[in-house]
Order: sequence, then C-alpha cells, then structure tokens
Amino acid sequence: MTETLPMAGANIQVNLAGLSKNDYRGNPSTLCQGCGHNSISSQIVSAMYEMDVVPESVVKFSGIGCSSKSPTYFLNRSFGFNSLHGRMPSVATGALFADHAIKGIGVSGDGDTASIGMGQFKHIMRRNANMLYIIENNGVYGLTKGQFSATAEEGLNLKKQGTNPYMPVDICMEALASNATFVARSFAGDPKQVKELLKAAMAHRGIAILDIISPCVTFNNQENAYHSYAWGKDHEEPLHEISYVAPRNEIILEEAMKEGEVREVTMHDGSIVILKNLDKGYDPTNRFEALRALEEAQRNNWLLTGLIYVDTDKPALTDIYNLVDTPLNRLTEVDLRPAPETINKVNALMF
Amino acid sequence: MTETLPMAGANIQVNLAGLSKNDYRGNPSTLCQGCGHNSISSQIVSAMYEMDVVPESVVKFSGIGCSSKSPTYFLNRSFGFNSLHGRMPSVATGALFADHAIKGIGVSGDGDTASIGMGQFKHIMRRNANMLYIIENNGVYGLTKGQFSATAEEGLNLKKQGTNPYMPVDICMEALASNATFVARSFAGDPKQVKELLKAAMAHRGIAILDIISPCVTFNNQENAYHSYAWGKDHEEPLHEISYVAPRNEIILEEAMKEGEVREVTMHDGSIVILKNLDKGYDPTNRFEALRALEEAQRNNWLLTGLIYVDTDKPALTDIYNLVDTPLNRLTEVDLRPAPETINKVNALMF
Amino acid sequence: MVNKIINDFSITVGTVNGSGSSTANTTILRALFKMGIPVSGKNLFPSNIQGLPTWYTIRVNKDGFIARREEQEIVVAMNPTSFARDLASVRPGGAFFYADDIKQPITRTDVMTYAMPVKALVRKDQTIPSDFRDLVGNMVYVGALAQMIGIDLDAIKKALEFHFKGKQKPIDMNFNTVVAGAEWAKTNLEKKDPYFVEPMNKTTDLIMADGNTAAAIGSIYGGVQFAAWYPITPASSLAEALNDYLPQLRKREDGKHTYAVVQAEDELAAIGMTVGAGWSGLRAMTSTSGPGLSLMTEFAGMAYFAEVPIVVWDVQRIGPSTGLPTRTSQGDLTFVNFMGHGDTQQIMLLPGSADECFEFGWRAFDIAEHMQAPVFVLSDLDMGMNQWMCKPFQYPDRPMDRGKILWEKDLDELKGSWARYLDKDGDGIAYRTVPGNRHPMSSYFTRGTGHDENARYSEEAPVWAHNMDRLKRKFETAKKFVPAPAIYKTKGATIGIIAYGSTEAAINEARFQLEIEHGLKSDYLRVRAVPFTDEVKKFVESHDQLYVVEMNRDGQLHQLLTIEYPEAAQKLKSIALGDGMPASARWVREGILEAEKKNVKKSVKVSSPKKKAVKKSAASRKSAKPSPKSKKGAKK
Amino acid sequence: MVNKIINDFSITVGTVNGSGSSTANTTILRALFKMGIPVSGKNLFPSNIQGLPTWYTIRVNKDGFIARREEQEIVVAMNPTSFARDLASVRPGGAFFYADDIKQPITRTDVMTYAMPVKALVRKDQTIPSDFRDLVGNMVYVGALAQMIGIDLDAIKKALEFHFKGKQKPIDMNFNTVVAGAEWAKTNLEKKDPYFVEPMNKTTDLIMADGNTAAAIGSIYGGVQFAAWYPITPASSLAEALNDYLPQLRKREDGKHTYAVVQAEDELAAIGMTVGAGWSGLRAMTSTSGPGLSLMTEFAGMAYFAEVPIVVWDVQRIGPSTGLPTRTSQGDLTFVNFMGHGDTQQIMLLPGSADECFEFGWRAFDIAEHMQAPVFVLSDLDMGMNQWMCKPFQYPDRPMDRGKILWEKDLDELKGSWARYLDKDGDGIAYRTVPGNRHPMSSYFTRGTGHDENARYSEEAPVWAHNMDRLKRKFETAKKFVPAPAIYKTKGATIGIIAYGSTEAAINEARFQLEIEHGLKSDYLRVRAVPFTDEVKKFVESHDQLYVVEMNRDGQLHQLLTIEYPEAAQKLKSIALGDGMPASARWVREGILEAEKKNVKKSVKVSSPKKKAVKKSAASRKSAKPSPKSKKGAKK
Ligand SMILES: Cc1ncc(C[n+]2csc(CCOP(=O)(O)OP(=O)(O)O)c2C)c(N)n1
Ligand SMILES: Cc1ncc(C[n+]2csc(CCOP(=O)(O)OP(=O)(O)O)c2C)c(N)n1
Ligand code: SF4
Ligand code: SF4
Ligand SMILES: [Mg+2]
Ligand SMILES: [Mg+2]
Repeated sequence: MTETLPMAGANIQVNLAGLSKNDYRGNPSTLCQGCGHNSISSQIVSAMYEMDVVPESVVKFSGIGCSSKSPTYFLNRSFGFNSLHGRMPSVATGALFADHAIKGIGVSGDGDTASIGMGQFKHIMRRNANMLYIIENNGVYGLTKGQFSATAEEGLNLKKQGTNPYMPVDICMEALASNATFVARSFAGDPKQVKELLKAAMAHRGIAILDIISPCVTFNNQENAYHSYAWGKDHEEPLHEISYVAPRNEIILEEAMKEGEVREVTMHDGSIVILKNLDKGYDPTNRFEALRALEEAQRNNWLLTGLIYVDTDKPALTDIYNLVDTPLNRLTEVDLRPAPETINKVNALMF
Repeated sequence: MTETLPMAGANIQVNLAGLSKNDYRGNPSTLCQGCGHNSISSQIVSAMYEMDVVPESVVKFSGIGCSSKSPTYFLNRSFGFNSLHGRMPSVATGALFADHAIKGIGVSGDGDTASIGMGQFKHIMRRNANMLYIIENNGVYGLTKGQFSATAEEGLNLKKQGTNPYMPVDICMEALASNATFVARSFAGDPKQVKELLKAAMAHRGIAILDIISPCVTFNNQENAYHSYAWGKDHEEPLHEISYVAPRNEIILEEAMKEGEVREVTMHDGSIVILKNLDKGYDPTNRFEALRALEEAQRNNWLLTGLIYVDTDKPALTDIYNLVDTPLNRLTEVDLRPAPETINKVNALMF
Repeated sequence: MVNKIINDFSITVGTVNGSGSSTANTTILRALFKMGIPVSGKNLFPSNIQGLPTWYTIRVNKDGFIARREEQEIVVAMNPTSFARDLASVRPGGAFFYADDIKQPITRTDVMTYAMPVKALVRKDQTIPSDFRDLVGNMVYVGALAQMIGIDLDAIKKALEFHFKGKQKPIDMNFNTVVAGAEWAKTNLEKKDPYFVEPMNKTTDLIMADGNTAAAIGSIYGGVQFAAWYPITPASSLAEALNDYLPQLRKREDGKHTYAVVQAEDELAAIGMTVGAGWSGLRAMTSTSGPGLSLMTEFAGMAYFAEVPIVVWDVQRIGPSTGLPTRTSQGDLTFVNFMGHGDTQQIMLLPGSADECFEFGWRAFDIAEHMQAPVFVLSDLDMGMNQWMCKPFQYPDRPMDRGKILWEKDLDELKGSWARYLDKDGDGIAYRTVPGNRHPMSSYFTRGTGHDENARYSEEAPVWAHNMDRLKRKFETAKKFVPAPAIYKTKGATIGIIAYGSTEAAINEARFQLEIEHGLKSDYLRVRAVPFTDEVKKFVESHDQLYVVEMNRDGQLHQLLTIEYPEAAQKLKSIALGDGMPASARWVREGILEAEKKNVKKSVKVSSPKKKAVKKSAASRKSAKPSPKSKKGAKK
Repeated sequence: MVNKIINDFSITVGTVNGSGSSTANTTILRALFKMGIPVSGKNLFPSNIQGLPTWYTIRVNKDGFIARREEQEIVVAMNPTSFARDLASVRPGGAFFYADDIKQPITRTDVMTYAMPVKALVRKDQTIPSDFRDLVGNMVYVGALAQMIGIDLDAIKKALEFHFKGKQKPIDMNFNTVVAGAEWAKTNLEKKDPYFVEPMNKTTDLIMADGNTAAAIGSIYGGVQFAAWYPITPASSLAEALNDYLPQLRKREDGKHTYAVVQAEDELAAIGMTVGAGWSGLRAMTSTSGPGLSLMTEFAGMAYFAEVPIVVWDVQRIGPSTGLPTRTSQGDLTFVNFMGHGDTQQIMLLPGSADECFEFGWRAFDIAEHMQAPVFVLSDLDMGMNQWMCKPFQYPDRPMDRGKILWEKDLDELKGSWARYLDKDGDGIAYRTVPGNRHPMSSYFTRGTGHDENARYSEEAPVWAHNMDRLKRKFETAKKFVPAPAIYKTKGATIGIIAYGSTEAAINEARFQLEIEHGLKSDYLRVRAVPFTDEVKKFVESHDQLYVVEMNRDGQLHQLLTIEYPEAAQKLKSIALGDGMPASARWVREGILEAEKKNVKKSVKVSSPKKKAVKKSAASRKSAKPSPKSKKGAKK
C-alpha cells in the first residue's frame, strides 16, 4: 500500500474490510439522468460495502450497451473487462479460472444477453460459473437509440419503432430451463429489494441470474410499456421480501411452507438469506413451483419479483475442475513445465 | 414436364399428387448402418408421400453434422440448402420469405441446434417461422467423432470422452420457454409415432419443433446412455398416440380432458390430428401442463414422447408481414422499382 | 473594422448531447444552403445518449470546398463542460458566442465575444411551455448568429417549415425565438468580427442528403425485397431509412407489402437471413459496421463460395474492435477483400458521395445478381450520417439485371437439362434456379462444401480446383460490371493521386491548394470498386509518381494496389492516417508535400514522417497529446 | 524377372471407412520405420464416419524423400466400391493385391495381381471371435505384403506390441493372422513384381509423430493452463491430445490440476474463454480450422487491440466455407494476416514439421505473452493428422518468458504508479497486471474501445492515433522475437524458392530433381513466421529470381511478400495450387520449370500455365475431370 491510495482517512467510517464507501465507487456515470441502470450501480456499491467485500477479490465483466457501461460506475478498485456485444459469458468463464477465490460480477443488458448473447447466456448457466450475472432489462437497445430488444413484449408499440411482432424472451424462464442455480428478478425502482437480492446473489456460489427491470427513461418509458416505471409500479407483485444477515450457523430449508412463515436459505459461504413468504407457501428451492409461478405470471402479465429459485448443492464450474489451491495465474515454470527427463519418455511414445 | 423425369410409370402406384414413393426419395445414405437418422429420413419419405405433398412446394434446410446431411437422403425433387453449423434457422427464415406457399423442412442435430446453434434456435421460435424443425438428437457430435453435445446428460460417461460435467439442454423445455407453437418429441426407434408426428407438424402453420431421440450407433450407444436404443426401450413412456386423418371439418378442442378420451386438434390447413389420451387428462394446448409434464419427466429421467404442446392461433412469420399474394421472388421490376416521376418528390425531400 | 470575410469560414456549435440542438444546427445549415452558399455540416458526437459534450461544425465556402477544416472562425458555446475548450478553439480574430448563464472566465482577448441571454429570452416568451424551453432555447443562437453574420430570416423560416413538415405550432414557436434572438442581437451586440455570409447561386440543382438515407432510397429503387439488420452505429440509420421510405415509395392499392425488413437478433443471423433470401431469389441486403462485419465473416465466405447474391453495406467506423463507434474511418478494405478463410475474393463498391450512395444502392443489386456473388458497399460514418451537398438522385438509367436465372418455361425449353455450376458461357457465371420454381427438374442442393457442376458433393481434387478456377474467372468478369473510377485530370500534372470514398472533398481542395500555392499539378483517380477496372491500370501505368491517400493506418488501398500491380509497386506511395476524423485538405496537402520532399520509397507510409503528420493533425485538432498519468489519476 | 527395385516405391491400401484398417496400415508403417527405412504415411479419408472409400498411402524412399507421390507401385484393394479405381491406379509393372471375395474383373494385364483369401484365412483361426473377424482380417494383407516385399516379421511384432501397449491377447490375435497371411502367401503366391524392402539405418534418432499430437505436447511443455475448443476436423485431435497427455505430464501428488480444458459450445465461446483466460494471466490457447476461425474474427480483432496474449492453432483444411473438411490447404494466410475489421496486423507462426509443431507449441506462449498479442499458429491437415518422420522433440532451450507483468511487490516498488498502455521501454510493449493481483493500485479497465495510456475511454483523435502507432511499433518489435526462417543454400544457385509449412518434403525433392535432371540449382527459404524477419528481406534482396510455392489458389504468401517488399515485387513469382492434396515434388518441379520457360512476370500465378498445372496434377490424381451431367444424372 502507498499513500497515493484512495483509502479511508482517519475519521471516515469504514467497514470490516477497513474501507469507506468511497472505495467502492466508480467514475461518474455517463448514462442518462434517471436511467434505471444508475440506481442499480449505486445499490451494487452499497451492497459490496455492507458485505465488506474486498474490491480486489471481485472482477467486473460486461458486454456492450448502456447497461454494459455500468461497471465503470462502481468498484473502481476491481479489475474490469468491457468485452464484446453478447460475449460477456465466455470471457468471464475463461477469466474466472485464473483465481478461484475471485467472484465475478457481470452486468449485461437485455439485448446483450437475450438477443445477440442468447447462446452464451444459456451455456454459462449450464456450466454454473461462479458469478453474479445481472441483466439490466429495459426491453430496448438503449445505446443504439431504442430499437426493440428480444425482451420487448409482443405488440408493444414505440413511436419510432412501430409494433414489436415477436414473442418476448423471459430471462427467468430461460434461466430455469437452463438449470441456473440462482434465479431472481427485481425492479430498479425498488432499491431495497435490489440490494437484498444482490447480497443473496453474491453469497451464492455458482451462477446467480438477476433480472432487473431497469426502465430506459429515454427510449422505453410510455405508460403501457412493461419495462417502464409506470408499468412496474402498478403491476409489480412482490413475491417475498429478503433481508440479509451476516454469516451464522447454517439452517437447511424443510419442505412445505406455510402462509406468512419466515424461511431461511443457507448459502455456500454459510451466510443466510431470510425469506418472508408473502404468498401461497412459495418454496424457492422447488423448481416446479418456480416454473408454475413464472408461467402464471406470464399469463397474467405480472411482474414477479424476488428470489424465484435457488439450488445450493451444485458445484460451481471451477470446483468441478479440481484445481490446485494456488490461483492458477500464480503458478510458475516449476509447476507448469514438465521436468527435463520426461522428454525422453515422450519421444519414446512417438512411433 | 419432360420425359427425362423420374416420374411414376403407368402401373406404379401413385398418390393424389400423382407421384410414386420413389419421387420422394433422396440419394443413398452415407451415414452409418443403423444410424437413427436413417430411419427418420425414411419416415419423412413415407409421411410426405402419404400426405400427397408436392416436392417442389417444400424446401429442405440443414446445418452441419451427420444429421444435417440427411436432407440429401430424402425429397430429391425439393430445393435444399445445407447451410453452416448452427445457422440453419437464419437461412431458413430468410429463404421462406421468397414464396409464402412454401413449407420449410429443417433437419438439424443436437450440436447444431443446442450447442453452436442455441441462439438462432431460440430466435426462430420467437418469430414462428413456418417450418418443420427436426432435431435428430443423439447427445453427441457424430460427424466429429463423438464428443459430448449440449444435450448429453450430466455425468454421462463415454469411453473416449470421459464424464460430461455440464447440465443437459432439454430441447422441448427450451421450445416451450421460447413460446414455440408446436412442440413434440419422439424416438427414432418408434417409426410409427415419428411418422404421425411428422404429419402433424407438416400440417401445422408456424414453427413445429420435433425433438427426435436418434441414437448414434457409433459413438453413443452404451446401455446407460439416454440417447441409446437400449435406454429408450426401457424408459420410454409414450404420452399419447396420434393417427392422422385427411382434411375434414374442423373441430375445436374444449377444456379439460378425461381418461382415455379421444381428442382432436385442428391444424391451420383444416386437417386434423387425433389425440388418444393415455395418461392423466393431458391437454397439449395447455402450456402450463406441458411445463409440468416436462419438469416431471426431467425429475424422473423419463423419455416423454408425443405432442407436448400446440398453439394453432399464432400467425406464422410471413403472415405477420402482410405480403402480396404473388410469391415475392416472382415480382418484377414493375412491382419493385418506384415509377420515374417519384424521383423528383424524393429529391424534394433531400434538404 | 477589418475588411469583411464573406462566405469562407467555419462555425462550430458546442452543446450537450441530447439537448436537441440538432434542429437548430440543421436549420442554420439549410438556411445557408437556401441562400445558395456551398455548405457542409458535420456532427462530432460521443458514443453516449445524453449529457456528454457534442459539436456540430458548419463549413461555409464560396468556392465549394466543403471538407472538414481544422480552423473554427465562429464558435457557439452552449455547454459549460466544454466552454473553456470551445473558447480555446476559436481562431484568433474569430467570434465567440455563448449563453450568458454559463459563468466562466473569458480568458482570451484575441477573439470577439458575444454573450447571449438565452434563458432570459426564452422565459420572456409566455407561449413556450416550460418543458420546451431548453429545446427552443437553441433557436436563440440561431437568431443571434443570423443577425450577426447575415443569414436570411426567410431562409430560416423555410428551413423550419420543411423541418416541421408545415406544422404551424412548432414552426412559430421556434421561428419567434429565432426572431427574438436576432432582434436582441441587433439592439445589443456590436459586430466586431469580419465574418459574413451573402447570398449566392451555387446550390441550385443540388440537394442535401446523408449517405445512409441515400443508400436506403437507392436500394428501394433497386427493388430491395428483403433486408435483415441488427442495430449498430453508424449503420442503423440506413435500415431505419428503409423502414421510413419503403411504405411511401412501394405503396400499393391493396396495402400489401412487396418487401420485408427484419430486425435480426445479431449480425450472424442478419447475414444468414440475407443469404437465405438472396439464395431464394429476393433482392436481399444487410447493413452493418465493423464489429457486425467481423461476425459476418463465415457467411461472407459461404456466399462467395456457394455463389449467393447479397448486398452488404458496411458503414465504416474506426476499429479495430469496438473502437470508436462515433468516429469515421476507411479501415475495412483489406479485411473485406480477404473476408473468409480459404481463397476468397470479395467484390467491393466504394461510393464517394451521397448521390453515389443512392446510385450504388440500386446498382449493387444488379451486380450481385449478375455475378451471383456477395457485393460489399463500403461507406463510412462521415458520408453516411452527415449532411452532404450533392447532385440530385438520378433515376436508374437501365432496367434491372436479374442475372442468369431459369424459371419453369426456361427449363421446359432446356428439357430440364441444366447444371447449376456449369460455365456454359465461359464467363465463370453459371445459371441458377430458385425455390418456388415448380418445374420438377428445377431443384438443386446448395452447400458450402465442395461440389461438382451438378451441385453434387465431391471430394475429387480436380473437381475442387476446377470450381475454384471458375470462381477466379468469374471475379475477372466482374471487372466489366463494377463501376469504373472517377478520373480528374489537370494539364501538365506531374503526380497522380489515388483515393476513394468520402475523402473526395478534402482531396479536391488539397489539389487546388497544391497547384495554387505550390505549383504542384495532379491528376486524381477515385477508385469506385474492387476488382480494379482497366482504367485504374492505365492510370497507374501512365503516372511516374502516385500517392494513395486514405483514412486508415496501414494504407490498405495501397496494399491492394501493390498486390494487383507489382510492376508499379515502387511508384505507389501511401499517405495514410486513421484517427477517426474526416479527412482535411491540410493533411492531404502536407502528406503529399512531405512525400515529395523526401522521395524515398514508402517512406511516407511506415514511420516518422507519417507520425509527424499524425501529431500535426493532432495538434490541429486542438487537444494535447496525452501524457502518462499515474494510476491514481486513472481512479479520479 | 526384372531387377529388383529396393526401398523406393509407394503402397496404397484402399479400404472401407470405419473398417478399422488404420491399425493394419500404421503397423506396416511402423514396421518399415523400425527396419530403418525412410517412410511416410498419408490417410486420404472422406468426410464421413462409416462406409465410404478411404485410402492410406505409404511412401518408402531410401533417399528420405517422403512427400506425396502421384504414382502407386503397390495397391491393396479391400473395398469392392473402389476396386476398379484402385486397379486402374497401379503403375504399369506394379503389384495389385486384393481380397478374393471381391468378385470383379481384372481388366489389366500390365500389373501383377495377387488374390488373398482374407475371409477364409480368418475363419480358419478359431481363436478369433466372429465379431472381430473383419477387423483382424486386415492383418491378412499385412502378412501377405510382408511376405511379398520382405517386411521383417519381428518389426511387425514390435509395431503390434507398441500399438496394443503390450496387451498379449490382441497382439497374438493380430500377429497370428499376419503370420497366417505371410505363410499362405509364401506357399501360394509367386513374386512377379520388382518391389522389395531391405533394412537400412536411416531412421535411427528419428521419431514418428503427427503435428497435432506434437503441438499438444509442445503446448504442455509451454505450460498451457487453459484450453477452450470446439470440435472440428482436422483440429479436434489437437485438443484431444491435450486431454490425453496433460494428466500424465502434469501429474501431481495431490492429484489436483494446474490446467483446465473446456469444450465450449462453439468457436466464438472458445476464443472468448481463451481471451478471458489470457487476459487474467493464464497461458491460454484454442485450436480450430477454417469455419471456426472465421467465427473467431471479432475476438481476434479485440485481442489484437486490447493486447491480450492468446495462442490460436489453425489446422488448415481447404476452404472457402465448409469446403472439404478432410483435405489439406495453406489457404488461411491472408485472411489471418488481416483478421478483424479496422487496421489489424496479426502475428503468425508457420511450423514446417511435426517437431516444429512441438517447438512452436511452447514458443507460441512465450511470444504471445512477451508481445501481449494473439499468436496464430498455422498448421494444416496433412501435417496435423498424418504420421511424419521427424527429429525427436527437444526440451525447451530457454526459460518461460512471461512478458512484462506486474505483481504486488512490483507495484509496491513503483508506489502503485504505472499505466497499462504506456510505452515505457519504447518497444511498443506496455506493462500489464492481471486479476487476482490484490494490490489496491493493480486494477485497470480493459476494453475494445479507444483508450488512453491509463486505459481510460477516450474519443480524442490524437489519443487514438497515438495508441495505434504504438501497436504498429509493437508489431515491428515482434520481428525480433518470432522464429527466423529456415534457409537451405546450394552453391551456384540461380533461383530462390520461398515456401512455408508442410510443403518442405515436396520442395526438397523437387530441388533435388531440378538440380539432377535439369541442372537448375536453387536456394530455399522456409518462412516460419509473420512478420517477416530480416533474414527474409536479405534472401529476397540477394536473389534475382524468386518462386513462392504454396498450396492455395491465390498465392497468399506471394501477396504478403509483395506488400512487404514492393521493391522486389517484380522478381517474386507465384507457384500456387490449391486442390486439397498434399504438395508433390512433381507440381513444384513443373511449376518452376514452366515459370522458368516463359519468364513473363506473374504469368505463372494467374492463368493458363497454372490451370494446366492443375489439370496435370489432376490427371496424375487418377480421376477424370468432371464433365457436365444432366440434372437427371444429378438425381440418380
Ligand atoms: C457485434 C455488435 N453489434 C452491434 C453493436 C451495437 N450495439 C451496441 S449496444 C447495442 C445494444 C445494447 O442493448 P442492451 O444490451 O439492451 O443494453 P442497453 O443499452 O439497453 O442498456 C448494440 C446493438 C455492437 N457494439 N456490436
Ligand atoms: C463453425 C463450425 N464448427 C465446427 C464444425 C465441425 N462440425 C461438423 S459437424 C459438428 C457437430 C455435429 O453434431 P450434431 O449437430 O449433433 O450432428 P450429429 O453429427 O451428431 O448428427 C461439428 C462440430 C463446423 N463444421 N463448423
Ligand atoms: S438510453 Fe436508456 S438505457 Fe441508455 S442510458 Fe439513457 S436511459 Fe439508460
Ligand atoms: S457417427 Fe453416429 S450420428 Fe453419425 S452417421 Fe454414424 S451413427 Fe449416425
Ligand atoms: Mg436494453
Ligand atoms: Mg448429435
């Protein structure tokens, strides 16, 4: 450490990592005023600060888009890779092998993930890479000025774009179909829930899909539009509240849930997510329930939010590969180059 | 017509299209003996013959793979486009705009569709292009000698490949998530059902996804493997039988179904698919039921076959575009080039 | 007061992105155009939707030189963030207009400054709804500027009427503000700078258009039937213009459509759909830019090999990679030339003006269908998105060329005997059929794999080589069908200049300056297509000293010319600069002069001289070269 | 009987794909190798899994010339489908062995024919399970051949022992059949052809390897840590060899892994993962062929621009498009050189033998990490999948070069002050950090967009140009680190030959023939990397007549050399043929002789002479040129 650091001064409040909230901020946003993406960035800052995350143990990823610019607006002290449009998953998958102690935080858009990125999105879920994957979902391509994305509702009418003729992609339904181990949805207009879900997702080991409806104030904000504030406010149907408690002893979820019951899901790091069940005994560990709830929401055009599904048992990608304890990218020639004597054995095999 | 044609001779049996079964055949297969793909090709020949399809009104598409070679083995009199690996959907989508009277028949593989082709597969379903989309699903990349594809079960062990560490893609679940309007699954070892489903799919206007488990005798045929004959035979649980009846008066499906009831779904062309319900009042027009059935099958590792879901109300892609009656590719300069006088109006706008 | 300088200066307006200043700026541009004065307008905007600084530069030039110029005689500052930079950018003796609510020090004494009470004036006008004030506020500088340099208010009115399609309310609201601004300026400002405009007659029979709109309309006159695209700057407005103009220009009684425009999920799908449509007989196109183009590589190679006619518009932005989405370039030439693994030769068209974008819009389809090959049209951001003075669009001078295509009756005549890849006519171009043809002998199987003349799969070496040689022969044939270069001669010219695309304006101005100020006369050939036609060969042969001028780092056209004309390799010299800015006469002139000085071969291209050129133009772009900063700096 | 011809002929075995003849063929190959006779084995197989004809050719040559040869002196026919073709392919005076259950007419009298009772002999041996009969049946022709040309049975036994890793049961089962075949031949066949083998000592200190295995093992000695791939012929066996050898060569006590090999969902993901891993400090690679390479274009451009070290193996097959997946080529050179939109210069390594595949396997990582750039290694199907005699693999002669990378302690020393894209050392290579570095000043933001020296986004023109010029400077620096060419001189040489990759054997043989039979002496330079090093420049300068020989249609290396050395453009002549077959001495020789005859510039490259060459080699490939067939034909 050197004095040139933007570290917390004497009488600034710091967290258990010894850092001030400032140490979690990024550059000033260059997004539109009132863009849903901005409030998400600030919730990321708060969540990381409150979770005492060490910025250097996190790596930021994104694709291309307004949403994908966000990583510049938080965690300046973390490495970041603003990759190619729709290709964040593959870059993150490779990068996370370098140091299995690192957690990935990816921010993508609905175009970046559900249009051009559909293939890689589906396959990173199959592999259960250890990262928090946020989709800032506004139903349009913001950065290219408002064309429909793959999550725009069928029949949605935008001034410049006309009517969207195709069926929308439901990010959470896709995540379930691909056996993602953590599937949640929130709404940028509900910062409290966003933050809670961010914390839960960070504590999950494996892929955590967080679909956040994030209105594009500039190009997709008419009253009738699914991704607009207006829409969200009326139709939002909170599924269950979540409040985060720092690591304690594990508690395993039992079967059925009763009305109003409080339920805890234990994460791999031992930390706990407390679920307050609002409706019909919803059990987020029941994949079938999740499909039902989403299907029902789709039929009724509801905006279902909350922790929809979680499976804490599947090993994360790098765990499957049984890697050495030292981060791979700190291994040296001694570990990596076979000994000189081996070359003769090899040549003996060449016949 | 000229005498050089491979047309039916005097005393050869012909169908209503005046063609003999030979007119529906293709070149000799160059696939392995006993490859599931071959039996599918012959069922396609039979189905087309029995449906009196005019070969010239069908266009064949495929990607790359053993399965994607199949279009050379049926319907020699139809145009065919053996496109790029994973890109059949986009090529078909564009080609089908040329003549809306044409039906597309696509043959792809699980690698071609669920690995490299996942993105285009998902998006052609959103658009409801008017084609029969067959996935010859064997869980491996046959043509490149047996590596795991994205539909290989997690933990599957193949001699040369080791153990598959990733979650499998369920083609039918993906189709439902993407709001495909016809979703069915069969097993190449059950030619009768394959043929019936082929007919039903041909009669459907819009995208018809037909996931056919088609064992790769060469690379994926151990007893324990999901895609092998052995496995299919034990675990197969037929959902309902289908038998095809030539066009009659439409009958619309009512709500609930009772045990053993016979139920008919009317296709856009007026032809009818008769469903014989085998189990628990299954209703293929109920998307929620479909999700449930698939989820249940996944949990129990069942091979669920039959017509899983159908929606006859959604317009096919080319219908949405309100095209002229003449096939677009027969329009001439008169229709396509604005009149000379218009150019001045245009120039007047350039200021 | 110094003597007037009339119709020869540049105006730059600095505003905040998303503040709606474009209406104001195009209004000024149009008014000047209406006054008969040659003008050009260039938008220098950030890759951002709202909030960052953006600039619009209008060049006024009585001699018709409308290329970008480094100097700014008049600067209007509406954005506090860029105020200092804007002030610094005014040429000594120039004029600096600014909104008086920006409270920042005026640090220069060598420029005339005019403060404008923008907010005050707008608030005065009760008829303007409060949420419209910022928008309409821009009209204040239009008025002040009009008053101070002499823009005709009628011309402005006409511009507004056109802009608002005759809708009275917005026209009045804006025009009143213009007038208010003008009147306020008249009574409160004293003209101290020498810059004035006066009416001329140099724009009669000319139009104003951007290349993307021109390309879209040209494609419509070319009978486009299918377009698949995926949004990307700076190409999006081309596809969007198709959506705007197709309904008008292809309207029918029955209200049905003779075309389909599909927004694909990405560029792989966009070109895939286009290949499918082109294969099945539709006039099919897609439009994209750098990153999207790279994704189209596999299909580009297949279209070449399977001989599928498609048109691909590449509106170039500067790369590699995502690069600068809102900066221009001519950097995709060598990439497209070799696009696709294996031996590939792609046909390229290189439009040099908005009206040529229109012309190539329809011609590209004729060439693609005649050659049964993909045709890449390389435009760029500057040509595609900025407003250009140009000749009116000319109605196509020839009927559509649908190429060698066989329908039912043709096959009947042939008794159904034909072969898809047989070179019947010796020009390398075979006959094709398309799906929907109901003749029982019409069908064939299309593939990206090796095939014989009957489209059957074949692994035989001679069959492969035979087919590839035919494709090469076909590429030779293309030389007869692609547009010939534009050639401009000067009596007694000692050098030849070869260039292409949007650099035309800068090169013409540079040639004029070189002749007048340096007595260096030049001939000029503007390449309009690859493969190069015989005219290019002759031009190369007939000059001893050739400068290839282009907006990229590596001298890409120079590389292609070297490959094509090895015997001339030594006299071909590269003047190449790629920094995202439209070409200016200055760097063309300086590049050539430096090269003329040290007549060492290729010296210009690779090293120091060129880098100097970069720095110079850099400097001239009024922004310091970046100096190493500490990481800490990076974090602030 | 005619005089013996010893150790100088070719054997071709025609079988059915999937019938398991490869064991038999490699057994023959290994036995001959064990006998000390120079050999090569080439598999000519279809893009199919089972049922189509496939051929295996073994060349025996006492002088060590092991390139493909058009003539077949001995042919073994095991496949009814290709029987006639196989019979026709025997050189007059040659020998024709065939399974006697193939009942087809022997139409030639100018070859010696030997019928073998394959099925009968196998059925006789009760110890062979019925379902193994077809497989083991192949050993009958091994035995017969051994007996008739004199292959040492001990050598065959050793080959089988190696093949079956000492497992006695299969060894015996197969060897007994070999013996049975040999004995039957001894008693029943009369030797009438002149072809024999005799032991030599020319293979001592040599090994037998295929390029893909060599590349994989080389990569392991280079410390590969991450490999992502997607299956594609002919590259799959490279990644699969990583899976085979990594567990052995990088075994650890704790059984944990120091590497990860990921089978990606496609090539976009494969290179994306590789870029992620390379960026984060792992030695990362991917391997593919044509179609996959095209899909990697966008990431290739980004890796160049964002300066991410990765290694990409391109095992070339013939394209464009899907082309012929099982035929070889050198057709990706120009594509890779310009790979990616915008100004891009890619580093390429061009191995010329299996042991060089091993060497470049580890060197590629050193170069990639030193240059902080993607490195493309262009091998091909012939080198990658066929068995080659070569020098033993040499243990790396230098420690790993991890390049300019800063860890915590380095940053402490620097007091955290550094800049990612600052050219501190003037070689164009800046310093980098990687994720996982816990120093609070270690991080930076990587992007494919324009950036300043601190990795901050910038749209400033001079910042862009400054960075691009540094990248060009960096590419110049690469010339000092890439492998120098291999140069072979001949006293009194009048011409220079330039080539690369797997054509080496054919070129050496052709040079020998040209000197002996035509008195034409040549120097030979084998390019091993792009950018070209000074040695290439000197070689070009020091020869007046240069022939660039390569296996593609357009003369791609010739094009790159022309761009690099315009002053030499006129003396560079292209000898190019791409038809999917490995180079043979004949077409190299004939190409050069024809070019020598008509010393018109470039005449060889473009037109008729070259086409003639094609036809000739075509003819020599014993398959008629295809003639137009009616569509009807197509349908049968
Ligand atoms: C290959 C490629 N194609 C197209 C683009 C242009 N582009 C940039 S952002 C974007 C869409 C972004 O939409 P989304 O992911 O929803 O992000 P948002 O801006 O809406 O937050 C597109 C199409 C690109 N950069 N790269
Ligand atoms: C872009 C690209 N990558 C890889 C390949 C090589 N390849 C050919 S077929 C195939 C897999 C086919 O698997 P699947 O679709 O399941 O068909 P199957 O052979 O199993 O029937 C692959 C990877 C290719 N042709 N193109
Ligand atoms: S355009 Fe939309 S998505 Fe982009 S920054 Fe503005 S509000 Fe956000
Ligand atoms: S390899 Fe498998 S998929 Fe391919 S043809 Fe043979 S059996 Fe069928
Ligand atoms: Mg979006
Ligand atoms: Mg498969």
